[in-house]
Amino acid sequence: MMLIPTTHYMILSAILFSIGIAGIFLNRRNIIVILMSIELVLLAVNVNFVAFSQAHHDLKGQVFTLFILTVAAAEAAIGLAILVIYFRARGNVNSQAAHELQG
Amino acid sequence: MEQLLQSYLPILVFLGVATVLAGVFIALSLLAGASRPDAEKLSPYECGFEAFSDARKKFDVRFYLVAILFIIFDLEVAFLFPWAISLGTIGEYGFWSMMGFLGVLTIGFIYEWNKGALEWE
Amino acid sequence: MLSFLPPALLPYAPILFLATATLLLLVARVVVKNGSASLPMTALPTSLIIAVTIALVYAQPFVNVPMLTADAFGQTFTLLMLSAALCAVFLSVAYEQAEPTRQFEFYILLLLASVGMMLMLSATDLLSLYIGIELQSLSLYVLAALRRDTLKSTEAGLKYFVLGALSSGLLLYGISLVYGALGTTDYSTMVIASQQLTAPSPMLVVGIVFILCGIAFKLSAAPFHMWTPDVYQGAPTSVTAFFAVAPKVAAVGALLRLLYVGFAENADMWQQIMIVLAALSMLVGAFGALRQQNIKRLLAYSSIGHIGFMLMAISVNKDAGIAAVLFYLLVYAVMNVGAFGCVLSMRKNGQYVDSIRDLAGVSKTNPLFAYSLAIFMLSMAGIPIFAGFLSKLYVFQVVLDAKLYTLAVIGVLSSVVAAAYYLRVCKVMFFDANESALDASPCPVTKTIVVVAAVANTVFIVYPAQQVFAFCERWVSTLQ
Amino acid sequence: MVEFLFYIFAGLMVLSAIVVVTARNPVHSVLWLIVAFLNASGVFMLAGAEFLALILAIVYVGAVAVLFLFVVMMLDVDFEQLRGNFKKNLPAGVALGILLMVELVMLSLSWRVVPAVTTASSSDTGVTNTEALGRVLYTDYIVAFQGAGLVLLVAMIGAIVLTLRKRDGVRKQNIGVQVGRKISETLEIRSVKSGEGIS
Repeated sequence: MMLIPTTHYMILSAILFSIGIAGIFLNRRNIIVILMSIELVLLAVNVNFVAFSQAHHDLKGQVFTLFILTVAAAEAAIGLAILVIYFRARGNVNSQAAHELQG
Repeated sequence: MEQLLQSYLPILVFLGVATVLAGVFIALSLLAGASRPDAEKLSPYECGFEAFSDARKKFDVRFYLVAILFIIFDLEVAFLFPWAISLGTIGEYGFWSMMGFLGVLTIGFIYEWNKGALEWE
Repeated sequence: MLSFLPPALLPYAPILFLATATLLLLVARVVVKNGSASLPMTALPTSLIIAVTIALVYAQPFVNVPMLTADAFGQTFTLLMLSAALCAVFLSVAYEQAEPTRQFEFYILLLLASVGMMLMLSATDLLSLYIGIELQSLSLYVLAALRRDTLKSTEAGLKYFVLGALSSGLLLYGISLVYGALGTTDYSTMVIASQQLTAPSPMLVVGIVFILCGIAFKLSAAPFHMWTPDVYQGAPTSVTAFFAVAPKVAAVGALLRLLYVGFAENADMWQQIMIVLAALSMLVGAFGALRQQNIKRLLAYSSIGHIGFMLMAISVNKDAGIAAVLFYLLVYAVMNVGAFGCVLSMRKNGQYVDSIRDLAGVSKTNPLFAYSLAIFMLSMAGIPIFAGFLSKLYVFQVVLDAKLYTLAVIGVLSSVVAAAYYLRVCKVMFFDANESALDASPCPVTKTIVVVAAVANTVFIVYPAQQVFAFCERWVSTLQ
Repeated sequence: MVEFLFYIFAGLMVLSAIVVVTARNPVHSVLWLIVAFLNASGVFMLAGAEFLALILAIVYVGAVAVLFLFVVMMLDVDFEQLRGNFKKNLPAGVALGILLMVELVMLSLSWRVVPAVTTASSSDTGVTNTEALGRVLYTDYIVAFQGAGLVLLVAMIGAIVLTLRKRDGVRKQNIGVQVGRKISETLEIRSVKSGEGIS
């Protein structure tokens, strides 16, 4: 059973990355979906790292992915904390309405 | 590589069977059952009354804080797994590096406890 | 001098000390429950910790370690960044007395952000660079949203978070492509791998582009600057004072080491991008603030402009460029700390005001404040007798040596246009009719910082300029 | 066989990612996000990163997706109003996505293994993936490891500073005091003469 060539993983990661970036630009209004699209972008990055770690036969990619998981989870926690207090101060979660700081 | 995948094959089979079974049950009930929906039948049943309020209640932010702290300590545990297995080879140096990591998070725990984040008014 | 430390810990001495001291301060402040303790009680130990760290960094021998390095280049930037953080702590004491928030976590997060920045500045591996950037950014997201009840602060925090998370996504995608192309993320091995590259690898180019986009965001360089004005205005002023200087120093230092050591071999790939970033930043910095009414947004656009000048010096890709950037950064730090000292003393009957109209005719009522702010504005504009002029002069000298004429023309044009809004502030202060006086600046610390910065800006041209520039050149030669 | 599995996981992952981005109701997008994460752990397994696949399942699906669900349930938001101009910028978004995808996919096709930059640890030395990771993680990457510890600490402090609200004047039950009370503190025996009450 031969291994899966790295290009397959890279194509998968490229597709996921573009979906994530497009997702951020698609629903600029709904911040929760923006945070989920950022998680998708990080997932695409993790797929890339694991694929290259297999290609180069070294663990550096997998170690990097483990740290990306940690930091991304901490980032999601803080992002949602800020979202909750923004919602409490604002009344709803739509980023188009965030025009308090303008001019 | 293959040995690794062989050992995980049962899980895959289990997942496959589970999803297939679930799919079959849903499909059967959709196809066989008679379904003539109308507004009255679809509305949530609240002992005959009109539905008083939206089903989604806003719940307290403290549930949310507990979920965040769960993530952080979940990640801490995730770092403990490889450490526990490889302690033999990484020896003293690895031991003290994990003690440093645990120290940082214990200080976070002390902070959290004294700030009252764990209490439930 | 630090011989008492076990040799294994020696290279990490400053970062280790700063981290452990912050943790002890955190435990002390939370366990010792004296509700009445006002904030300066935390500001004092914080500034003490930063001062000791500065001493440690100064005394540290230069040594290399797998993921970090301690060399003269990193040491200079770390000293500059830590002193900027120290000034931010002093400035925040005045802010705290005026609007007490009882949140001592401000200082803890500020210290943890400094640990992240020290990690960034001494990282010689993309992994430790990434962890440093994330540690610094997470603390800054929380600091921006610290005033959780006011809508402006939460909105600033949210905008900064969303764009920051997106930019670290881009940075990571770049790092993964570079790792794929070269097989390693350590700077020195990357140089060897890129020498061995037979055919030019498009993946490496795209990877470098994405990494530069990620770091350009942290620097608030042009195409990624949208968050800067909103966050500068929304975040509490003491946080903005910290935002304006320390993270910029760290990001410029990390970018310099990444480009001049990590991607030394593939300069042709990143030089074009840096030129575009520099030109865009300078133009946005110049034209963005022409009709600006809010002093903090004006300072935000001016910092984008200054970053443009620094990127211009970096894109030259010669050692003289680094010396010019280091000198520019030094002057930028002094100007901005002074400017934010003035913004922090702009109070009218107990309320903080930040619109330029409030400065009308201030020269008659608070002359000291008016003259020092005028000095900072003129120095930022680059008017000859002030330090700002010298830093721009050195940058232009380096750029012209490297024959980047179009960039130099854009630079001159943008600094002329930028001078317009700097001079408008001076005009409002000196020639407009005066409605209401500003309160006298309550806190002596802010006053001293502002005066020292103003004096430094003016006297700079007379004596130390040559020595400081020579000093920069000597330090820079050690960047291996 | 492995190839077939990869296509299933990758296909499901891309499909669920598309639904996450275009779902009408955020609760649906969270659930599809969980499906995407599970398939991602399948893909990681095929790439040999066994420990990471399981950690992804535990940490991401177990905690992060739950946190998203909490937030989506907590902020009771009317979703129609939120998707106001979704249709308006749909073509632009899709065009951007496809352009980025085509460019990156072409890029991936041009990938060749770089002349081997030999690095010390290689993954298949007969030791399990987790053990191999453990050997490297705590000693060679100690700087990043402690940095990750500090990142978690900042996340904890940030979450508490931002969301904790203290309602003062709330009487809390102190189990220690309740259990520690002696009978003399609670019971008071008074002799009462007949006909008189207790003052």
